[in-house]
Amino acid sequence: MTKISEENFNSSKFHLLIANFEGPIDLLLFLARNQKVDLSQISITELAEQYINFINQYKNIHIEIAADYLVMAAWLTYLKSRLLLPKEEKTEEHSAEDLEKALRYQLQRLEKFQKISKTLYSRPLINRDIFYGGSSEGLKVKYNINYTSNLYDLLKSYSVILKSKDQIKNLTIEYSELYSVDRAVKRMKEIFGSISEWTNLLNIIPKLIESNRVINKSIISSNFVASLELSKNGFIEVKQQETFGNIYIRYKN
Amino acid sequence: MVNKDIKLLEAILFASGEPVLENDLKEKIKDKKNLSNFLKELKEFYKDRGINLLKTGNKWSFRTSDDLSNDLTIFKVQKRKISRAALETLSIIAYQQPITRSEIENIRGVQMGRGSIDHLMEIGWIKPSGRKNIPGKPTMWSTTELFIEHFGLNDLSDLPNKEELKASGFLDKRAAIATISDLAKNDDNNNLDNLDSEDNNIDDFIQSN
Amino acid sequence: MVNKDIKLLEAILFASGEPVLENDLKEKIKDKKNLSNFLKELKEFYKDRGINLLKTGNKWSFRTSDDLSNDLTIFKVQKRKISRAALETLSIIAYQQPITRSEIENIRGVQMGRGSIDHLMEIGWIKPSGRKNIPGKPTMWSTTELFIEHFGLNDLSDLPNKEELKASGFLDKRAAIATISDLAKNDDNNNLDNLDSEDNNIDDFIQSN
Repeated sequence: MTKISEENFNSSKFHLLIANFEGPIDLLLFLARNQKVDLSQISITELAEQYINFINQYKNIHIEIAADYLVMAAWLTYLKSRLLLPKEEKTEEHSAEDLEKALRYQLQRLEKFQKISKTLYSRPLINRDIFYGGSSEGLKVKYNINYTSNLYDLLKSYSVILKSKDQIKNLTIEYSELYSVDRAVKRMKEIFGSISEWTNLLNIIPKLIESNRVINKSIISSNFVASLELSKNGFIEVKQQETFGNIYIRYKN
Repeated sequence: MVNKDIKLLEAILFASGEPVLENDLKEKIKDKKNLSNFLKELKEFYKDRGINLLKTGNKWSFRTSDDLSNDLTIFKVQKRKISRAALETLSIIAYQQPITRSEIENIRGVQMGRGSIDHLMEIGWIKPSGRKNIPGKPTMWSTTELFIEHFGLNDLSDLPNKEELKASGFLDKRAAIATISDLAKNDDNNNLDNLDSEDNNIDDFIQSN
Repeated sequence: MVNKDIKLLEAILFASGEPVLENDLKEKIKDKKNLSNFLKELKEFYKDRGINLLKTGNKWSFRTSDDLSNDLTIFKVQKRKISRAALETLSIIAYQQPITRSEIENIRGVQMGRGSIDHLMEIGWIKPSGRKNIPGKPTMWSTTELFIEHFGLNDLSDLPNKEELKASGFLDKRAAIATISDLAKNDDNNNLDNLDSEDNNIDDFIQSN
């Protein structure tokens, strides 16, 4: 997770990417910790408010936001309104207080496990903090072959088989948006007649697409290759006066 | 003079270079019924040394001492770092095993990122163990011997803060709302019928399916 | 309390598993001018133990004591993975048993030499189990108890099914080759967040709160 100190939380909150959170509960927990109150005392209405604000403002900056975060925002809005309304009569459903309790429990439980996972991982670990060693030099050693292929290998291997079967069933060849040399040659032949004067190659290639550099590169390079191809066949002439200078072509009579 | 069996144990444990089954040690020595005394003695002897004798699961091994870890980084095997998601998943499995995937999701409040389970299996820390007897018979996951060994635990009851966690009531695999309904039921013991209704209504929201 | 430098020397000599240059040892400790005293002390300490400290040339190492070498044969395991072909064959047998050789070939899409099946039988992971009632009466193959044991399963039904493999990340479609067309597609939004949450590493996480 990104390092965020308490002070710069406000200024930096929109630079936080949702991708840093492991789901809505994790984000809620982060916001809750920021309230610096014991989780068992935390105000769920206030927390809901914070979460909803966060999501709304984030939404304005990045339109793409995972559905679960939005669903949680909607649910919190609903919970907040139920908590604020006068106490309802007993219905079949869970009361707003139950839902509040459940959410609080969920937060506390996740927090426990996040702490535990840190404790666990900070234990001295083999090959990171502590090491096996020893040497059997000077002793008689008999080797037994032990096949170490494990369940992971087995499952991975079976998955590869399943996957390759799936792929054969749905083999689709994608249409490439890149500009091909063939296409450039064909197009250039069509406009031959109009290039009787020396003309900058860049002026006769198709219009570049503003946003896509990869496709643009393919347009330029394919047209360049096409011009070489056509000059080799004696249809056009190509010249360049200096290194990296403009490339000119004209129709050869 | 040091007892010959003790010397043998020392040599075997040293030369094996990895944990040795207690039973295999027993086979090598003469005074078999004293094995655990010998091991206890050895453990004590190496307690404050640069290498320590440790029991993990049913195996014994010499390993370098914890408090030297900063000075031994030369031996560190560079491994891919483990993600936060995988680590949370691991600790949930460790404390709540055996546990199904959707129970893990109950606790983490999010669908499992692809990669956690298979990554943990690849390291060799978890394994499938049995299926839960509910519709769909989902696989349950447990930790392995290798997990115990790598984390230097005697056994699973040796997990840090396990008792405390249990006492606090957070070792519960159900969706949060299900735990609340239980409390509510204890309060005013009505509708005893659907004690295990962990599905339906609010979970759909909380779990972000 | 044992001197920290002595502990460190002990751990390094142990973890290295082979003789270490005296100069390399010197580099690692604080109180460098006392190195030879420390080594002398260690040598004395281990004199009558199952492992002894030895100097050969200008290198130091722990070795198992000479007087044990006669009665001691250590069994070490040589770790080996089975071939990819054998593993594929095994996984098909595990999931689809009992199954004939030609059915396995159909699934794998290649003809098999005798090798894989023989090898798997030799290890003891598969066994013939009956014959299929079709012309030629081919042998059918199944997995053994030893297979279940080796792969840490309780039961064959522990093997995750296709859906579970998918959910656990095994069937992830990682593009084998990112094509130029893929690059072109991604180029449109190349400056948006390319943070992959699975890659967040835990060390950051540990520091973060």
